[in-house]
Amino acid sequence: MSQSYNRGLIEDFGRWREFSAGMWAWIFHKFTGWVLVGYLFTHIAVLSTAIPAASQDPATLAAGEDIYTTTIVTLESLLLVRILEVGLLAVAVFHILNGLRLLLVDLGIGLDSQDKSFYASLILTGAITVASVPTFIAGAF
Amino acid sequence: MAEHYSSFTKGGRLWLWQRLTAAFLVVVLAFHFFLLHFVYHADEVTFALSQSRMEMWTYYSLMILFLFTATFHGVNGVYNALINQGLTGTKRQIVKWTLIAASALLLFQGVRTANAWAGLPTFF
Amino acid sequence: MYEHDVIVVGAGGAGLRAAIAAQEAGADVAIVSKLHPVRSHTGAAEGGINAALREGDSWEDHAYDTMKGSDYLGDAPAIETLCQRSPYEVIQLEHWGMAFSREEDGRVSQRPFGGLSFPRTTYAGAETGHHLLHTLYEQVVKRGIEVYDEWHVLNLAVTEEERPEDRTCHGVVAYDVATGELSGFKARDGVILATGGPGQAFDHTTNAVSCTGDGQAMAYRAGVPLEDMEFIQFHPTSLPSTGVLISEGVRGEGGILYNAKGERFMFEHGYASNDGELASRDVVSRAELTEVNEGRGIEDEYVHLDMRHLGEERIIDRLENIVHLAEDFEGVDATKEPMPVKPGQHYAMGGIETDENGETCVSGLYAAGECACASVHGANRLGGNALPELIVIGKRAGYHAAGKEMEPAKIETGQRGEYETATIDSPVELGEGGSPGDAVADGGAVAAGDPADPDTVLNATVRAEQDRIDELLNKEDGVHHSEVRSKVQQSMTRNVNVFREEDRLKQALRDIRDARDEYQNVKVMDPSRTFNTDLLQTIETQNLLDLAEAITVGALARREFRGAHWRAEAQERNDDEWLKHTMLSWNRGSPELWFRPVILEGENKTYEPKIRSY
Amino acid sequence: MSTQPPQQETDESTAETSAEPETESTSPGQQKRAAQKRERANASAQRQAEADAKAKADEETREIKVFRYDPEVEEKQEPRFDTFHVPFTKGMTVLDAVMYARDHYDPSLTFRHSCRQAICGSDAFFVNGRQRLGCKTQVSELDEPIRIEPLPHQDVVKDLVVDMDHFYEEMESVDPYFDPDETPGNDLEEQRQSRANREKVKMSTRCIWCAACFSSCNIAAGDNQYLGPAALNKAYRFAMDEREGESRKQERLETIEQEHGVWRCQTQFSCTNVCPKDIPLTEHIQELKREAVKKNLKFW
Ligand SMILES: Cc1cc2nc3c(=O)[nH]c(=O)nc-3n(C[C@H](O)[C@H](O)[C@H](O)COP(=O)(O)OP(=O)(O)OC[C@H]3O[C@@H](n4cnc5c(N)ncnc54)[C@H](O)[C@@H]3O)c2cc1C
Ligand code: HEM
Ligand code: SF4
Ligand code: F3S
Ligand code: FES
Repeated sequence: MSQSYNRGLIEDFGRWREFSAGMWAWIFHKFTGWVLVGYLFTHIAVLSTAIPAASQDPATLAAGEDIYTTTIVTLESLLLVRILEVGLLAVAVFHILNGLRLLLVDLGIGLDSQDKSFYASLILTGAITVASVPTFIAGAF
Repeated sequence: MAEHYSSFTKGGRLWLWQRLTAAFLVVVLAFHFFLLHFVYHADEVTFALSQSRMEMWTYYSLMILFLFTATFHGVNGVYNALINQGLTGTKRQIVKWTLIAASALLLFQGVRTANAWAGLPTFF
Repeated sequence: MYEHDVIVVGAGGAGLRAAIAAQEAGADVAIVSKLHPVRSHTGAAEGGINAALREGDSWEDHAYDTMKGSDYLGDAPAIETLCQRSPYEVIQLEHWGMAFSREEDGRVSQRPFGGLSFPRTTYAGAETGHHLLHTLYEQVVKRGIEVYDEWHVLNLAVTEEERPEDRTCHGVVAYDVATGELSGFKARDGVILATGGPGQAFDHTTNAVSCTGDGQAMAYRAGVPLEDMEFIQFHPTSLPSTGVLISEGVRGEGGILYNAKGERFMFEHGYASNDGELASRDVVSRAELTEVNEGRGIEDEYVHLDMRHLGEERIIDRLENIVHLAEDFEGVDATKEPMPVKPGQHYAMGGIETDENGETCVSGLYAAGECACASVHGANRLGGNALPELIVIGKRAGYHAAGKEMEPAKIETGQRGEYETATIDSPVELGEGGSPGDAVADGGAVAAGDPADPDTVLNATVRAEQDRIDELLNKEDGVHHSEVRSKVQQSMTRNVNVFREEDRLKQALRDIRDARDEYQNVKVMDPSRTFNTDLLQTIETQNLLDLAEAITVGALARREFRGAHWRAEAQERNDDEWLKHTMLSWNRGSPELWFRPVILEGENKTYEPKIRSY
Repeated sequence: MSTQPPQQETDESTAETSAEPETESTSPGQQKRAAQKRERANASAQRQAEADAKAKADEETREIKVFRYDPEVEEKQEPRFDTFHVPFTKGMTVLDAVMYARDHYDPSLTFRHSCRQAICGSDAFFVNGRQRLGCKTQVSELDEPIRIEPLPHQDVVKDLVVDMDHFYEEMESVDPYFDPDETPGNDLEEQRQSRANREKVKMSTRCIWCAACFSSCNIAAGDNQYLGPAALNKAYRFAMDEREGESRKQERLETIEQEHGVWRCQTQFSCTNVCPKDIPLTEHIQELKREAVKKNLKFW
C-alpha cells in the first residue's frame, strides 16, 4: 500500500464544487454539531454565574440585581448576542432536522430521497430562522 | 489486512448511543428552545424565574438528563469526527482523555449550577 | 525469475478453474494475467451454462445436441467429457456460492437456449459470466493462490527439438505492465494457457479489447497446431454501434426478430421453420444478413429484436441487464421499443489443439477455455456451452498439469496417428516472410548451455523478448500499430465474415500480407516503461496478424458449408471429404496445413452425421 | 500533447513527481534514444495538431481535456491537462473518445479498459467532477470541455491509470468468498436458496470492482484503512446470503464492525450516487450497522 494519497492539484482543485447533497449534509451537520458543543460549554459557563448568585442577598435576587440576572440581561441587551442567538437557532434547527434525516437513514427509511430530505432540512431551517427573527430581536432596541 | 481485525468492538454501542441520545435531544432541545426563547423571552430571564422552575424536581431531573445526554452526544460526536480524520495511537488517547476530562468538568459545573437554583448543595 | 509448479496464463473462467484444481491436486500454482482476474472477459458472458441437471434430461442428450450443433465436427470424447462433467462442475459453483437465479423450490433455474432439446441452460440473471468469474476468483482468494496481475505474458519458454511433439515447455516470459520489468516464470510441472479468444481480429466483435488471442499465437509459434480456426461464431444479436452483445437469453425467453417490413422472417422466410429465433446461431446470423442483403434490413444494416411483449415484470426479472445494455450503449429503451441487432464476431470454436485433458502435443503445455480447441464445439458452438468448457476442461488441465492421476486421453495431439498433409492455395507468401526476427518468433533464440535445461531455455527466451521490446521501442521511424491493426480488422470483417467466397478470402490474405509487411516498420511511440500499453498493444497486434491469417487460411482450405463456415463455392456439407479438422502448424515462420479425422465414436455409441435442421 | 500549450497548473504537486529526470543509470545511448523520442513526439504532436484542425473544420467535434502524468517521461513528470478534439459520432462514449485520441493523436495516452460494456470495471475515471465508467458515459450528456481525470484518492501510476492495490486489499480483507458451514454431501445436489433471499443479495453481487464508490467517499479519502463501500458491500453480499450459516454471519459482522468498518460510514451517499451498477451501497452499509447493533444487543 502506498503511504501518500496526496495528489496535489488533482485532489484539491476546486473539488468542493463537486460535492453532492450527502456530502454537504455531512459537512453542515459536522459544523452545526461543533457549534452546538461549543455553545453548550459557553452556555454552562454563563449559567454558572447562578452559583455565586444563589448565595447573594435574597433582596438583591428579588430585585433582579444579582450577578446572574445582570449578566444575562447585559448579554441580552447586546445586538450582537441577539444576532448570534438567531444564528444559534439556525444551527440548532438544522442539526435537529438533519439529525432526524440521519436517524431515518439509519433506520433505512426513505434512502431514495435522502437528497430531497437534505434540501428540505435546509429550506425548513431557513424558514424557521426567518420566522423567529422578530421574537429574538424583540426588545433589543 | 490483518490489522483490521482489532479488538475495537464498542463502535456499535457508541454509535447506537449517539442515535438514542439524538432522538432524546430532539424533543428536549426543542422544548428548551421553545420555553426559553418563545414562552419566556430571553431578556426576561431572571434568577428567580430559573429558580422557580428548577425547584420542580421534574424539571430539575429533565435538565440534568438533558445536560448529560447533550454532553455525551456532543463530546462523543466530536471524538468520532476526530477519529474519522484518522486520529490514532497516543494522540487519540490524549484527545480521548482530554475530552473526557472536559466533559466531567462540564457536567460537574452544570450540576452545580442546577443545584444552585434548586437549593441543593453546590459542593464548594 | 519466479518459480512455481504450475503456471496458469490467464485468469478468466478457465484459468481460475485450472488454478484451483492444480492447487487442490497439491501443486504450488501461480496465475499470471495481463488483466486483474475480475477484468477478464468471462465476466461478459450473459446467457448461461449448459448442464443436464434435471429429471428428464441426461448428459447423453446434451452430448447429442452438442454434436449436432457442432455439425459433426466435434470430437466425441471431448463432447462426452464435457456433458458428463458439466453438472458436477455447475453444482460445484453453486456450492461455492454462485448467485444463480432460483426456482420457487430454491433450486437453480434453467432456461431454454438455441439448439438445445431441453431447457438446461443454468443462469444467473443475464450476467452469468460475471457471477461465474467472481465466484471463481473468490475461491482463488480463499485459497491464497498467487496471482501476478497485470503481468503480460509475451512468450513461452519451449525447447527447440525438430518435432513439436518432442518439445517441452518450461515456463513463460512475462512483462510487468506497471514497471516494465521482464521476467521469466519457471514452471516445474506445467504451463496452462487460458488466454481467451482472438475476437479482436475482427472489428465488429462482442469480445473485449483484451481478447487478442495471445495464448493461441504463442502456442502456434512454439509449434503447437491450431485447430479449426476458420470456425468463427458470429452472434446474431449484437448492438450495431458497439458490438455489445444482447444475450441469446432474450430469444430464449421469447424475443422475436423482425425485418424492416415487420415480418418475423425466421419463420416467414423459412430459415428455421421449426425453431425460428431459437435456431442455432449461425443459422440466425445468416438469416439476418440475407434479410439485409436482400433489402429488408433497417437502415440497410440491422434487424429488430423485440421483447416488449414479454412484459416489463418478466423482462426486469430475467433480463434486466439487457435493458441497461440497450439503454447505455444504443440509447434504446428495450421495454418500449425493439432493439437494433446485427451479427458480430463472438466466439472462436477453433484454437490450440488439445485433448480432453487440456494437454497439447508439447509436453508440459496445456490449454483450456476459448483459446483451446479440445474440439467440443466443432463447427459451431451452442450457446451456453463455452462456460462449461471453462470449468470442465479447465479443471482437468489443472489436475493434469499438477500431476494428478488421470484417465489417458482418447484424443491424439500433434502429428501423431492418423493425419494427412495438404498445401495452401494462397495468392501471397504467408507467415513471417523472412523477417529477421524469425528465430525469436520460432520459440526462442539459440543460447549457450544445454538446450534442454529449463533455465537455459527460459533465460534465452527472456533475452529474446527483451531484444524484441528494445527493437520496438527504439525503431527510428515507422507506422503505428493501430493503423496495421485496424486494416486487418476491417479486412477480416469485410472478407472473412458470415458469408465466405474464395476471392474475398484471398483478398484478406493479401491484406494480411500487406499488414505484415507494414508491421515490420511498426514503432512504439510511448517511450515510457511505466504502464506502456502502446508497447503491449503493438505486440498484441502481431498476434492478431498470425491469427487472422490462420483463420483465413482455414476458411480458404475448407470448401464446404459446415456449421458457422459457409462457402459460396460449396454450399453443402460434405461429409465424405470434410469430416476432418483443419490443422495449422507454424513451420519455421510459415503455416503448414494438415488434417485430422474427426472422432465420432463415443463411449457407448457412434454419432451418425445427420442433416442439421432447426 | 495538446493543440494548445499544455496547461501547467499553478499548484505544483511534488509528491509523486519527484522522480528526477535522467538519473545515473542513463547511458549515452539511452540519452540519444530519449532525444530521438522527443523529436518524434514533437512530430506526432504536429500531425495531431493538423489532424485536429482538419477535424475541427469539417466535422462536429468534442473537446476533451485529459489528465497527463508519467513519472518516466520528462515532459510529463509535471501533471498537466492535454486537450484533444475528437470527432463526434452518435452514441460515442467517453471511453470511445479517449480511445480515439489515443489511436489518432497520442499513442502514449494510457488508461485501463477492456470489455467496453460496463462489466470489467477497468475504466472508472473522474469525468467532469464525478466518478463514472468511461464506457458507460455518453459524451453527449456532458458539458464541454469534458475533463477526464484519474480516480481521486488513489495514486496515479500514469495518465488515467491509478494504483488499485489498496482497493484490492480492502476488498480482500473482508473474506470475500462463500464459506458455508456445510454443503450437501451429494455432488449433484445444490443448496437451496429462496427467491426472496437471492433477490436480497442480488444487487450486492453486481459489483464489478471498479472503485468508483471508494474513490468518491470522503471518509475513505481521510482514512486509508476504512474498508470502504465496495468491501462493505462485499461483506453484505455474504452476510445476507442464507446459504451461509449463522455462525459465519456473526464472524462477518465482527469483521465489518471493526474500527475501520461500518461505523466509519457517515452516510454521505456519494458511493451510491456514483456506482455504475446502481448498487444501493449506503442502504447495505446501514443494514449492516443495524445487524451489528442487533447482534451486540444480545450480549448486553
Ligand atoms: C459477450 C459474450 C457473451 C457470452 N455469453 C456466453 C454464455 O452465455 N454462455 C457461454 O457458455 N459462453 C458465453 N460466451 C463465451 C465465453 O464467455 C467465453 O468463451 C469464455 O468466457 C472465455 O473464457 P476464458 O477463460 O477462456 O478467457 P477470458 O475470460 O477471455 O480470459 C482470458 C484471460 O487471459 C488473460 N490473458 C490474455 N492474454 C494474456 C497474456 N498475453 N498474458 C497474460 N494474460 C493474458 C486475460 O487477462 C484474461 O484474464 C460469451 C462470450 C461473450 C464475448
Ligand atoms: C436536538 C437534537 C439532535 C439531534 C437529532 C442530533 C443528531 C445527531 C446525529 C444523528 C449525529 C450523528 C451524525 C453521525 O455520526 O453521522 C449527531 C452528531 C453530533 N451532534 Fe447532534 N443532535 C442533536 C443535538 C445536539 C446537541 C444539543 C449537540 C451539542 C451539544 C450536538 C452535537 C453534535 C456533535 C458535535 C456531533 C458530531 C458531528 C460530527 O460528525 O462532527 N447535537 N447529532
Ligand atoms: S460497488 Fe459499485 S462503484 Fe463500488 S466498486 Fe462495485 S460496482 Fe464499482
Ligand atoms: S460515500 Fe462513504 S460515508 Fe458512507 S455512504 Fe458511502 S461509504
Ligand atoms: S471497459 Fe469494461 S467497464 Fe468500461
